Amino acid sequence: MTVEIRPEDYDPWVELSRYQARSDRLQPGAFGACASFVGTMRDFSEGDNVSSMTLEYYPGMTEKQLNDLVEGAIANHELIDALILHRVGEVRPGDAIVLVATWSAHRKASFDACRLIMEHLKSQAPFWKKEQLSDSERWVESNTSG
Amino acid sequence: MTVEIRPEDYDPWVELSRYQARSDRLQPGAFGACASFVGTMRDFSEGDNVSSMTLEYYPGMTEKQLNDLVEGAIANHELIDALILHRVGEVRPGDAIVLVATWSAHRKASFDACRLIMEHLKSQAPFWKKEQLSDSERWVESNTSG
Amino acid sequence: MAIVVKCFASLREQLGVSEKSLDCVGGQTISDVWYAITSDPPPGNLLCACNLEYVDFDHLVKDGDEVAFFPPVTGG
Amino acid sequence: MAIVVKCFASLREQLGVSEKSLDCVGGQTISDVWYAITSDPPPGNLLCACNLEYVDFDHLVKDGDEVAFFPPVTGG
Repeated sequence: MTVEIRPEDYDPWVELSRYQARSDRLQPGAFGACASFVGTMRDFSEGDNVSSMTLEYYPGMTEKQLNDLVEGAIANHELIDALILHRVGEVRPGDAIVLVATWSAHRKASFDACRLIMEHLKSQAPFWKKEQLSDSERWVESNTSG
Repeated sequence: MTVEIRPEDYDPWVELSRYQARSDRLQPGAFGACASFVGTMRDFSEGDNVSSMTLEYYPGMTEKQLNDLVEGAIANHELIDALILHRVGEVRPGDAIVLVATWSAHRKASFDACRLIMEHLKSQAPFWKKEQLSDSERWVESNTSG
Repeated sequence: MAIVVKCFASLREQLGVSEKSLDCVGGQTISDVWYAITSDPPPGNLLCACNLEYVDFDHLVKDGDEVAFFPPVTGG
Repeated sequence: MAIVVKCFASLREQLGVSEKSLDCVGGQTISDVWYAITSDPPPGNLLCACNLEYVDFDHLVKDGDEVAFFPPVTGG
């Protein structure tokens, strides 16, 4: 399992593919299901065009919360492996923000765990978004419900 | 939206990345969420080692059922786009069998639709698996519940 | 005209029928089509399609229809 | 020894506090730490952490603890 905070833009599918190829837990034939979720920055929020966004986090606590999340998911869902990658810093529309991927023998565990990790990440992991509009900026006040 | 039956091995992440880059519906900034699922062949089934598998389908009906599934999901879940890619023919352990991906503005729609498409695909799309064991072969009789 | 009947997977192997053309005599149901290809009773989990859509055993077929019989699907 | 206090996001901007060291006098709660950095009442949706774990406002702090205050999280 891996949790990473990434200050640069990344291609989620390249990361997923690389992770699956190099993880000791993910030998070909050993898993049957991989569910994943990618959250991407939109250029539109609450009726306004958004030109860019700054993602702040709490170094130390964010990693700890995400690690606890992944460990809990692996313990409770018969997961074989899990990956969380989360962007921080200056983000542009179209950039990937979060990647969550879960591997299991059968599909139920990976589907359940991927969604649960995302919901918990959204409500518990200390990240904060500040949107830059054309002539102002604002903190996003809360996440949409899942 | 795209539905494809593929007789050769494919890399699901490369396919996903390519599809997202070329779909007119998926301009950067226009979507915020992508849920995906990849089903992969395992080397183990019901207590036996499986060396390979043959995936049979019903040309014409399979494509129609998958298209209906995707159209229903787009109509009912505020999806922006969806992709189904399904392998047929001779499959080896570690090969991707099915890729389902769904794109939406917010995560709920893509999560819901991706899982629903997979459940319906498993119960309705006319595909059949025959497993090759070390010294025999057998038809898979039913899918595990989701 | 005629009805085309297709069988798939284990059913294709058991019946020895992959594709077969039947005369259409009018008023036939899917059940009649089944018994035109075999005298075996249909398996309890048999699935039937007509023109690429799932149908019941009492569905009426007509000239030019494509009828298919197959076991539970196991894709994905 | 002392307690380190950190504030994040909109709260960091509002209070003008990013990181601050406070003397530890013993028997302090998270609430006491809050009022040591501002006289403003805490926002209703304030989140508090102690040593990287979420805690309530009546949690007791001790020498060397890292306390953090922040608004609702909006990652993902």
